[in-house]
Amino acid sequence: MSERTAPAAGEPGALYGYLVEFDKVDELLVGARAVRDAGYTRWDAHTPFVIHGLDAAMGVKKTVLPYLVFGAGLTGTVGGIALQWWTNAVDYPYLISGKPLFSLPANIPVAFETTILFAALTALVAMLALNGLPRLYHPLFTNRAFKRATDDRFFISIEAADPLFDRSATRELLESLSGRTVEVIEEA
Amino acid sequence: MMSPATATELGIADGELVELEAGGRSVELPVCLLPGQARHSLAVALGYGRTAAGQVGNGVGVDVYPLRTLAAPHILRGVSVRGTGRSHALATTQDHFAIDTIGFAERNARAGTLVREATLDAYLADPHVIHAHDHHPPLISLWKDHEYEGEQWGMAVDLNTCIGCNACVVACQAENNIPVVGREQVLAQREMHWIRVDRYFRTDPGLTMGEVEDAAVVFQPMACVHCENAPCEQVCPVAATQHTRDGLNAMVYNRCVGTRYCSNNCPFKVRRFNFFNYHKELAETTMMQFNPEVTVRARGVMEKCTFCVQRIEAKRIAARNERRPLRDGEIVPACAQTCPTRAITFGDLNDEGSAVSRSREEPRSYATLAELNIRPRTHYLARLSNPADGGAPAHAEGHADDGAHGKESA
Amino acid sequence: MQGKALDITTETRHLDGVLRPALTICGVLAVLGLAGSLLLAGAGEGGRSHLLETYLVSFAFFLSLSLGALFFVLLQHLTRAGWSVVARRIAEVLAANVWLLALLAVPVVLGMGHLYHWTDAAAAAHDPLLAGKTGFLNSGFFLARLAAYFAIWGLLASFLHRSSVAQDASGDPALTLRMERLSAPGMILFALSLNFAAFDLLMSLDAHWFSTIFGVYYFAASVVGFLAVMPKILYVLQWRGILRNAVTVEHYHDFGKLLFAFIVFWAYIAFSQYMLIWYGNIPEETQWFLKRQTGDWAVVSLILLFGHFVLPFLLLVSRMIKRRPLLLAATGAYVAVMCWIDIYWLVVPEFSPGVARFGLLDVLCFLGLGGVYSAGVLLRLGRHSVIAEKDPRLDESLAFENA
Amino acid sequence: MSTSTAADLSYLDNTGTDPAVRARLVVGDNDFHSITEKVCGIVEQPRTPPAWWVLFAISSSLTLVLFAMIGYLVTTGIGVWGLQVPVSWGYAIVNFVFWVGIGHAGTLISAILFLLRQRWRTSINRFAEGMTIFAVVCAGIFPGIHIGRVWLAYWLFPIPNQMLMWPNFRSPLLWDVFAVGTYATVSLLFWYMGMIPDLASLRDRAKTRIRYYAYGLLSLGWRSSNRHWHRFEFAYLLLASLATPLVLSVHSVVSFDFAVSIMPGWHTTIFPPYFVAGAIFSGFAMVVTLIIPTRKIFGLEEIITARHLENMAKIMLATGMMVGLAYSTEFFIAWYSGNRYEAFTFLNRAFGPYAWAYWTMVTCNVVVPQIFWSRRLRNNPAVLWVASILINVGMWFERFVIVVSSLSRDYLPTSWGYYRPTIIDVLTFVGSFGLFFTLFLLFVRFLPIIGMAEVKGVMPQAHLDRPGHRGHGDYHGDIAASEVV
Repeated sequence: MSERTAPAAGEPGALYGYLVEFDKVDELLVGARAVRDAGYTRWDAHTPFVIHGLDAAMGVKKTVLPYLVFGAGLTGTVGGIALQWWTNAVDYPYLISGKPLFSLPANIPVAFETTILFAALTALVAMLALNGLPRLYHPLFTNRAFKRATDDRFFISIEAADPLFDRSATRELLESLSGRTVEVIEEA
Repeated sequence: MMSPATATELGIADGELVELEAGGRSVELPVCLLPGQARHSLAVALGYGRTAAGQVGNGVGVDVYPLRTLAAPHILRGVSVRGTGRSHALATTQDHFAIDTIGFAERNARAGTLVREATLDAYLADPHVIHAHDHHPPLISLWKDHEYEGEQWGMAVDLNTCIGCNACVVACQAENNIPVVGREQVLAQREMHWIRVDRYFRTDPGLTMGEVEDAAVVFQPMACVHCENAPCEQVCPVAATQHTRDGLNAMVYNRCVGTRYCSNNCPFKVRRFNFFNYHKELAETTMMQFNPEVTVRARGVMEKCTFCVQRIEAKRIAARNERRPLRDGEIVPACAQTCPTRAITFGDLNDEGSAVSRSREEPRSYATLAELNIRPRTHYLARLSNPADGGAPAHAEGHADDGAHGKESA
Repeated sequence: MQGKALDITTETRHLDGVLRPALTICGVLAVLGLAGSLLLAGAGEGGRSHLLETYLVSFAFFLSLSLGALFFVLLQHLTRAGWSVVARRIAEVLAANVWLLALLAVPVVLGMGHLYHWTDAAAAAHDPLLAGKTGFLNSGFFLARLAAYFAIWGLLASFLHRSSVAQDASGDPALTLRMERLSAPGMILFALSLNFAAFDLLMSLDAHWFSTIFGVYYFAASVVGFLAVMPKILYVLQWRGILRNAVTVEHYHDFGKLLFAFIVFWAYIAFSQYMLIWYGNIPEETQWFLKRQTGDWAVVSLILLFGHFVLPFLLLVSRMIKRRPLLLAATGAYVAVMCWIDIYWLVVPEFSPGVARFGLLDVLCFLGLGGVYSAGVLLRLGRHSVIAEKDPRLDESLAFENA
Repeated sequence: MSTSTAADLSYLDNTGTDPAVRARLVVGDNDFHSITEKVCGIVEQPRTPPAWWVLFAISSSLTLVLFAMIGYLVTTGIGVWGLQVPVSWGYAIVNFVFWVGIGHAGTLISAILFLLRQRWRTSINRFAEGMTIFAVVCAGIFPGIHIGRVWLAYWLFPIPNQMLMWPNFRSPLLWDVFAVGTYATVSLLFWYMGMIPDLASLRDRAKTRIRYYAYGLLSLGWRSSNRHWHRFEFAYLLLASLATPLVLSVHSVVSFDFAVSIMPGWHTTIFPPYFVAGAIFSGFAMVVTLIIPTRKIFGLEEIITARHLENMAKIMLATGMMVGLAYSTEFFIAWYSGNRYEAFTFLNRAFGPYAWAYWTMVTCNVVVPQIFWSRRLRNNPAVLWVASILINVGMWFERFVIVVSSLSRDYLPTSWGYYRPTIIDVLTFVGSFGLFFTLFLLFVRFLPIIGMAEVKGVMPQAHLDRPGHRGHGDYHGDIAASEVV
């Protein structure tokens, strides 16, 4: 692939980035630290399961998810109480068993459930949204070896879009790690 | 009908088919154990087992005329009884299940607080004697109670005058288009009466069922008591039963989805459920007999006493048209109207002068299960008796007992 | 084999130098508190009754700490927990301090006549409800039960404490197995005894009232109480240089999480009890809450709702607080005060309807009892290492990290 | 930890008690790849085993029975059941509570055990979560069909309608709608979310286009990115923290159905925690009932190990004791309360016409679990399996006792009755098992029944980098001996 015919970024055939495969967790962690220390930002590790310590090794920032979920939960509580107050005490009040129109103790269970419902839905939806999922196609899927990322292999990928990305320097960095051959991933 | 003691002697069980033989003729009848029936005597009902009584009457029960002779038209002597070992299910609206020992004892123990009685002497000595056994904390809710304004309907049932004739039951049935469900449904305990006459027997304490020789009967007409804090209302998810402004515990049939939760939470079990479409197979002419003022209930909805709300509204409209307030005693529910002894009083509880309000003032007035803080709008006036020997009914621990007060007596 | 694990022998593991000044403080508190409250009680009108009532409150509070600790120790053994080993000895000591509480129960027993109205046989005979309960609620049986409870708790706690101490010397893993094995039936005995102790000590203050969940409520209060004081104890120890490296922020974090969970559990139980009774609206049950929402007690109820649930919930939901030992210890101390108010709310409305006459007497009595209790804990803690030195899972606990 | 010869099966036994050694959660010579092979292999078998077809035929026929019964019920009326006036809730509600109870184990194992760092959960959580969903499906049917006018069930939702009416939020049945609805939703989310990485594994191994696209679609393009894992883990943690109180709340709300009433035997403040304990109890019993044959058939003994079964037996013992404590507390307080109605209800339970149900319940729920005190018995899968079935029976009877015996004799003796189920009741109940097993069989055939990604995460190989980290969870042990990558 020569420079002259290289398609613009994002188009088919353009360089997406490099991918390197590791056999073991500790190799991956060492590699991740190296890439992190080199200052890359648009890169990722791919592992078949959660590896504790990898977040630190990669320097992944804490997600905002908990705040979103907390906010959604609060909305659920307020919404749940408001719904019950408005329907039973304002919009259509009726006398029930001599109880007050707005019977707060009896409204707690529903308010609790709406809290959980809102928060849980937000947890999943926000997680997917922040992750940019669903995204059924991705350049990495074109690589055969990458299929084992969901089985027993560990990968590091660096995107060409990274400001520090340099075809040779990045390749050298990756080759210095104890992984296998560095593979070139193209957009398709 | 046979007393339990006699049955024990003869080794006969409740509902067992027995062969009665007198003068060489015999009939086969199911036994219904009834405390209070004199020992070694039996009672059988005439008029059943007809063959030309039409759809309703044919083949119901057993014809006992073969036993009857000119010589002994009413009382037969020397009848022999032989158990057959087979049994027949007697459909009754109470005692759907043979009572075991603990249930029997418990019923006896409860009757005294549910249906209150006192002797005249005791009452004169202390008019509050019928409240002597109320032990409950003040009836205060954890929230601020509603103020009830305007007419507030209530009822009083005088147990002193009630003779337990069941006329109210029939009147209610006719007035409110209550379906007749038939033997099978009654056997399945699905009778539809909105008002019923609860019957307890008073026996000597400590007896088991088989030892009961003699028993007196106490009874209490029971319909929806329209509790102020009705336990049924709060549990309905669709608000199909709620309180009206004039204090009725109203049942909104077309809102009801039939969870039956209200019935479960009703301590009086006065709510009735349409398990099937009971009006499905009625003849056109039968349908025309329905009271047009009252909804015919669909399958799958709950129904119960409304205090004859159609009558209340009719009188209210009439009064409004005549631009006058409602008069006390003007509104008469079907049960009250029919009661031959005028045991039922209906009226406005917010009107201090109304008959029903005045009856509340009586020391005899009490509400069944008042200790649950449900505030029933139907109160009862305790029964006073004046036995010749001055002894008899102790109001205290009521003694009741089992038997059958059947709709169908074979 | 644990490369990064701490060598426990490099830690300060004994109270030694700290013990004497700490004991002095406790002693001063105890003397001042108890003498002061006796003095106050003698002076004021109805003071003696008030003292008895507030004594019962503080007694039940400190008892709840020991019971919570006992539960914690039993649970750690049952689940073969690893993370908590560094802190288990302290819990063992708190639990074993239940012996001291057995002694402290004497005033409650002496004051029975005032505290438990069913002890008045004549009145009970007059009251059909109480008459029906005399088979259970009578002084003799009550005392026998009380003795049984303390025997169960004390023996369980002593066994666990002593076995653990024995392991310090021998390092025998079989001791761990023995403790695990005993913890299963121990937990059952504990559950039964706590359940009935709650009925006896607190629920029978109003012998007309009953609630099947009451035992669970006191259980929840106990565990919250214990978890609330635990970070504070750890913090103070570390502040005095003890277990400086053994106990890490990870352990605080876990105690924080547990405290959070049990505060929610407490709220769940409290809500269930209240809501069901509110909803059923049967006077024989509502009367109890009615007392607690009349007059001053309505305010105390609200304080509990917000102070014992809403505020701690909001504080502890944050990871930040759970991972700052000082903040967590402060939050715990605050929650412990709320726990005391909770028990105050259980006891005192029975004697003082409508008026929450909280005053110096309550404070002094609490401090006095607290001094005695803490001295008991210190003495026991000072006798051995403050950490289960040779527990087979100690390394695991030292290296523990919240995932 | 022994990794002995193949002929010797003792290596499967990881139930040792040495306190210094954590039991391995996966035994045998397994590495990451072999886990993938084993779990995906179940789904990837080219030919469906005949046994599966036989079971499927039976369970789907029973499902048809269920639908037929529902059809008959809807066209004819609630009267086809044995209900009557004092007992106007019967089998349907008993079944509802029974299934909801079973539906608690999944989320419990997943969420609570996750929060408690009980790493052994990873082998069974997917399975249990699946079971939860199916049980909740079965449970959801009953409140729907038990109402008198089934076609109006939507009135229980707060939907603006032409009657300008709103539902009554004071009713526990409405709480049920929200609680069970939320629970079903959250359980489904939890189950599905946990499955995404495993579905991606299936996608990456797919041999046919259909499988590739089907699993590809379901796995949402998961590419194992650690930045994704980070949020995924956090979302999982949050969901677990939300699901934990949710589990408690759902069965508490179910218990409120009874406890808010004023019926003796129903109105009891201990119901919420007691129901929750019972739900966990029955849920674990059902997991054990299903998992023992499943692990045998698919040869999963190395992943769902003896230790897992033992742990579940212990939890059943513990929750069984809790339930027993609640029974006795209720009994005691019934007497202590001095309330005549309350006291009689309990006397009646134990010695009245439904005594047979009561003693069945006590035997199965309190007596049977006592055998788990014996290490030998609880480690015998056959014994455990039989016991778990008995516990299921007992828990069904517990609900029966609560619902039916309390209602059959309440305040006014004149309204007492005796409830008998009809054949329709029984067939509906049996049919619900058909539905449950149908769904379960489909799950086993098409989805990964073990959370591979999570199991891999607790294998010793996953933590080589961090010796200190071995501390938590129920694994660790001597890494050196188990280093088999």
